[in-house]
Amino acid sequence: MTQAMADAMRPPFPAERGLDVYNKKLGMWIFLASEVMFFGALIGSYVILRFGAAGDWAKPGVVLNIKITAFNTFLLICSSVSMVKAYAAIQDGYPDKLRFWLLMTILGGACFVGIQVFEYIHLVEHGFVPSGVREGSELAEMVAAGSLPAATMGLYGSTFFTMTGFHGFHVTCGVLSMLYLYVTKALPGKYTAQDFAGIEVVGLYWHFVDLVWIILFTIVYLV
Amino acid sequence: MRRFGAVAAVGAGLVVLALAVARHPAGAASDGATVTGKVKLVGKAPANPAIDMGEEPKCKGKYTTGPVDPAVLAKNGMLANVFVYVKTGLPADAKYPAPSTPVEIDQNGCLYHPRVFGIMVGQGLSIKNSDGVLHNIKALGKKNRPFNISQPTNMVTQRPGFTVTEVMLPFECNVHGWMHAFAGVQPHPFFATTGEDGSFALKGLPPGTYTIEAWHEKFGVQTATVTVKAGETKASDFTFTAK
Amino acid sequence: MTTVAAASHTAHAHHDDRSFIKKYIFSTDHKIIGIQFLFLSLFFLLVGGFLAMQIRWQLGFPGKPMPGGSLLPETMAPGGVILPEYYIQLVTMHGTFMVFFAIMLLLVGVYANFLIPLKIGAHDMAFPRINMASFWSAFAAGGVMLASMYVPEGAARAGWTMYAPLSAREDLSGAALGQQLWSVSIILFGLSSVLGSLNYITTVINNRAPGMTWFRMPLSIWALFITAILGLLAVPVLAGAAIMLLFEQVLGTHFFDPAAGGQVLLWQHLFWFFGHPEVYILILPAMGIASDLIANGSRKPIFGYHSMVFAICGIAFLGWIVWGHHMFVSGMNPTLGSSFMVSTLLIAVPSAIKVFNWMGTMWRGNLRFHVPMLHGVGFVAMFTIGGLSGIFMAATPVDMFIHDTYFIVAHIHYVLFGGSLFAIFGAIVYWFPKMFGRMMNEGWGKVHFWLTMLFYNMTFFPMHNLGMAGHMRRLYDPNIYDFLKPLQPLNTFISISAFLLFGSQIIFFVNFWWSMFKGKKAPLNPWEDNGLEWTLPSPAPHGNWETPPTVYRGPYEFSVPGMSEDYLPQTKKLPTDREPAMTPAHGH
Amino acid sequence: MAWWLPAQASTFAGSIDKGFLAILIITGITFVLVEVGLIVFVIRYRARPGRKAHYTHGSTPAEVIWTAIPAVTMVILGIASNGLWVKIKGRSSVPAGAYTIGVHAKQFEWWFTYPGPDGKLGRVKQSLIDKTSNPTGLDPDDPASKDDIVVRNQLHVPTGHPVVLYLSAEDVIHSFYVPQFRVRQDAVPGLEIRVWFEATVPGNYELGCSMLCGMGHYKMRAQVFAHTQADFDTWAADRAAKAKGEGTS
Repeated sequence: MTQAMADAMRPPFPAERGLDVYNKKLGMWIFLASEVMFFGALIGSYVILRFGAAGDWAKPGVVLNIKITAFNTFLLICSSVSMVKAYAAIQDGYPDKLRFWLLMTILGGACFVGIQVFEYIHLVEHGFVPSGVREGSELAEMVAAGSLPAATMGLYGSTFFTMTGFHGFHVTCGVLSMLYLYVTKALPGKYTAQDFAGIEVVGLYWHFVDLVWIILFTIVYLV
Repeated sequence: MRRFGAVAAVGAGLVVLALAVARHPAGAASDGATVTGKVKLVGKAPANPAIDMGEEPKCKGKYTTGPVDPAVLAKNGMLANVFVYVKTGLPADAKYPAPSTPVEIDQNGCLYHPRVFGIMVGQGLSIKNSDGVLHNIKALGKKNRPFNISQPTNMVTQRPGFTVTEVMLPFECNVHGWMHAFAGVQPHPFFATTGEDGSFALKGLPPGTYTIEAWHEKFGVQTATVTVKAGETKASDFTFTAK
Repeated sequence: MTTVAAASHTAHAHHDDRSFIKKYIFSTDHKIIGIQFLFLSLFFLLVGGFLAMQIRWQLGFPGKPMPGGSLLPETMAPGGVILPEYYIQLVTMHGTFMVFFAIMLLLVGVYANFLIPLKIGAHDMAFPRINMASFWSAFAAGGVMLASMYVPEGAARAGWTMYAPLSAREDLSGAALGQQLWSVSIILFGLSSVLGSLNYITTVINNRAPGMTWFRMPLSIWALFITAILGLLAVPVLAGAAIMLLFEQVLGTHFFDPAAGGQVLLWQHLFWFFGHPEVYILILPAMGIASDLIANGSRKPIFGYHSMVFAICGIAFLGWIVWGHHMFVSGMNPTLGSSFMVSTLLIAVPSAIKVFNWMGTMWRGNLRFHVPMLHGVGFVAMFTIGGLSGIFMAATPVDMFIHDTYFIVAHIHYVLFGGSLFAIFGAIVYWFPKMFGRMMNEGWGKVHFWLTMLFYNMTFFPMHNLGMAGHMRRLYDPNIYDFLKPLQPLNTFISISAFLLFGSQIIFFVNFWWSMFKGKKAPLNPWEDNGLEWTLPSPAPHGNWETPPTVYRGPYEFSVPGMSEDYLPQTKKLPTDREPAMTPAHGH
Repeated sequence: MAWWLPAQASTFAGSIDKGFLAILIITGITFVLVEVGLIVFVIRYRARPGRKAHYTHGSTPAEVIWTAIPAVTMVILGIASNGLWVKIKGRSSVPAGAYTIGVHAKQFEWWFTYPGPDGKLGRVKQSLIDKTSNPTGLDPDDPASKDDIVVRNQLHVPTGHPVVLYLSAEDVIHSFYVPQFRVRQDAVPGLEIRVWFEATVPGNYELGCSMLCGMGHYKMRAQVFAHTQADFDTWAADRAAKAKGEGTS
């Protein structure tokens, strides 16, 4: 970020030199700090509950389908890459390339949410619910057979749905805001090489959401 | 707003009741059949646990001998506090209006009186505290919405009662952990609780074949099938076995 | 809607051509949003006070029918006698309303919004629309919280700290919907708070007027800035905890359910990890505001400006590592208790710096006792008591005895009422002219101050004695205990004082409303202060400055030798002042 | 002196009160210093015509002094308090040979389990709790539980002998509080927390719940009887005999 660009995206008002970051971007960084605390609370609780629990935790891959989620993770990482591409495109002044890559990002995010909804439906059908295991379901039989630990399934359900649910909510918000920018700004060609604040700011958010997912995928699905 | 709602509900209830009474003249009840019977207990009744009311002098003072938890009341082989009710057999479309007088339950000497009682769906419940010490009344409905209220002193609380059939709906007091009561919530008036002599009577039944169930808090349930004609009185006894 | 349309026509007549709705309802002007927050939080202050009066009635006259209590439904107070379940709702909602919706909104809702752009010379917040969203989500949160008192089983009833599992399980608390609405409201409140905080932080960092360097900012802005950082980082933790609690209540999750492996203390750790920074959110802005008021009233530069700034930062930093002092007897590892004790005791150091520096500011001053100054000095006097009583609870062995007694009730009220609320009253009077263009009545302001000071001490000081005698908190009727029976006269005395205290506040509210319409027209700079806001007309116009002000010095240059007046505005250019370096304006 | 600290009736009550008084003296001095200072300043430096305030931005030596004094005081206070804290609450603070009592808190009752003649508390399981027949969930399969005595809302302790309580909670958080013993400890569901004290003065005291536990919180009171060792032994033997009599009849 050059000085000239930072100035270009500042409010039209002379001011004491602050952080040389324009307001929207600074605001997004600050917002992300609060998001770190929010996810930190959820993830921290998960760690405390899981490692403080008396019994074993369900083995990875028994309840959750790792393959499909791994694909989903790949999809989200790809959408982060396409976001970078979109950002680079408008920085170099190619609005048509921006439109293409932004659309790719939106599609990637939307697919991620779709697959997650599909996953939830599938899990609930098998008896995995926020309160643990539904009575009389397929998973309840596995618990009875001893292939799943009865003592911690309640916590497993609680933490899994809370963390992934709120992540999914964040992805949905990201997709909707990108869609909004796509329709109102990118399509009419309002972004230029001098002014692309919206893309940069939403890109920051998108990379953050992606990063959170990589952490969640690791600690919830793989460990 | 809620007060208005309650008034409206009571008003509507009265109107429905008036209509119902008008449609079923008093004579109709005399055609009704009656099922009576006695509930016996075979075997040695378990001793009722003693209650240490030492910390509640106001309650303890009401007893001359050491208070006990009257879970099993059996005299001469007859079992009291058994809830007997028509489980099935009533016409599916029959509607029975709830009486306008509420069921009264009293907390006296840190015990519930009555301990086992029936209440109709929609019938009011009047809860009395005669002890002057704090009681809380926790109704642990599974099908009905549970409630948990308190009475810090001598007072009467009116509750709207229950909305669906439930046998049995337990009541408890958490301040005095020994206090228990059980309500049988029924959509019809054909239920009774056995008295000290173990007898019950279900009156005013329309002719038909009924499954009658008897419930006791310690000994579980017994069922019997009875067919009655109009105006007939039939006996159906139950026997519980103490293990 | 016709009135709105009519109003919008008249608005068109002025040069400010925003419609009535845009100007006063869905306004993006930080000053209007501040005023909206002011009305909202004063309303909740009244509600909270009203609930407190009912608590005091039950404690002062246990089991007696409350005057007017028969208006309450049977489920709360049959025949006007408060029921135990209603009593614990009162306790819970009094705390919730006062902490979240009265004091916190009054400080970070009203004064952060109103003062930050005015005092740093910005034309508005960095994100005016986000600012508006912050107000309306706080409004929704308050509405939900208020509504929760009118649902069938009544409001939440697990104390404002909402300890699980009592808060999580309806069969144990006796309330379902009320508890859930509490969680929903707090989540909305968290959203509002984060939106507000990110706005304040961005604005302070990037939108300061030319020459308004970091160390020329008034202490009120420093305090609000640090508070915003605390709020930004602490409130999301509360929101996360409230979400977990809501899921526990609605979806049957097991976070706090030991039977399924959950941990009861998890809630306390999350809550107090938020809760302790929250305590400083509630006091730091009051400290900042009091600094402004005292410097102005003393006609002297603030004593030790830099150490005041560092003390604010120090308190804020320490605030993150002391949350365990709420949990000394909770079953937490006692070794952790030792470390939390040390960090807690250390907070006394920056607090002492602040108190002594305020006294240093007054030393050899030329004290003008206008109403804001009275409240500023009252703040110092009362905050001192609150701060000192905190030391008792910081020392773990003593805390074991006085924890969860009326001693802590006395402590929190000395900090939040004696501290924060006194500063807030002062702030309301002080910036009233900039808000409404009129002055509040001086005489009645003084009457209000002295009556409040008297009845406030009569109400809360004896609570220390209650606590020392072992009077537990949140008891519906302490006379159950033989050792508390002799305290009944003291409880009755406290209750009567509390009623008088509440009555004295009516003076303030009447003065407030009366002055808004009938008060004396305010001049530009009624308090002869140096701040940038006093260069604007009263009330300050939309957009604040036509051309941005240039700042040449700090805000506390009072009684500068050689000057004819005893104040020197920040914008006044002396021949020796150099123009500041700045980021140039960018064309529209 | 109902408005002051309650009577001291445990070994560490005196030390805690000393800590309290020490803090009271420290804070009292500060309090007087600040409040008197404020009053003097308010009177002495009130605005008068023709006066002008002294122009100063502060004084580093003064600030160093009033930073250093509280810092040193607080550190000393912390060190002194911590010694007492470790003695009362530390992990290994429970004296050897302390008499064991189980405390089970539930909405809104206290249940006390005394070990009986064998001196051992039986195992308890939350799942075995039955409100009328087994309120604390004693496991009948554990031989140590056979002679245990379970009493509602009455805590009997010997004086002159340390007592260790095993606190458990059935439903919500409760808090064990006997003001005269200066002892308080939360009982938390899912945790078993030890707390000890040694009563010194025989007499009747009250135990209260000091953590909001629901609508009956205020009524969650139990009596505490501190007996001399001889009286306590008599009481325990008496209860044990009574329990045995009930068991065989």
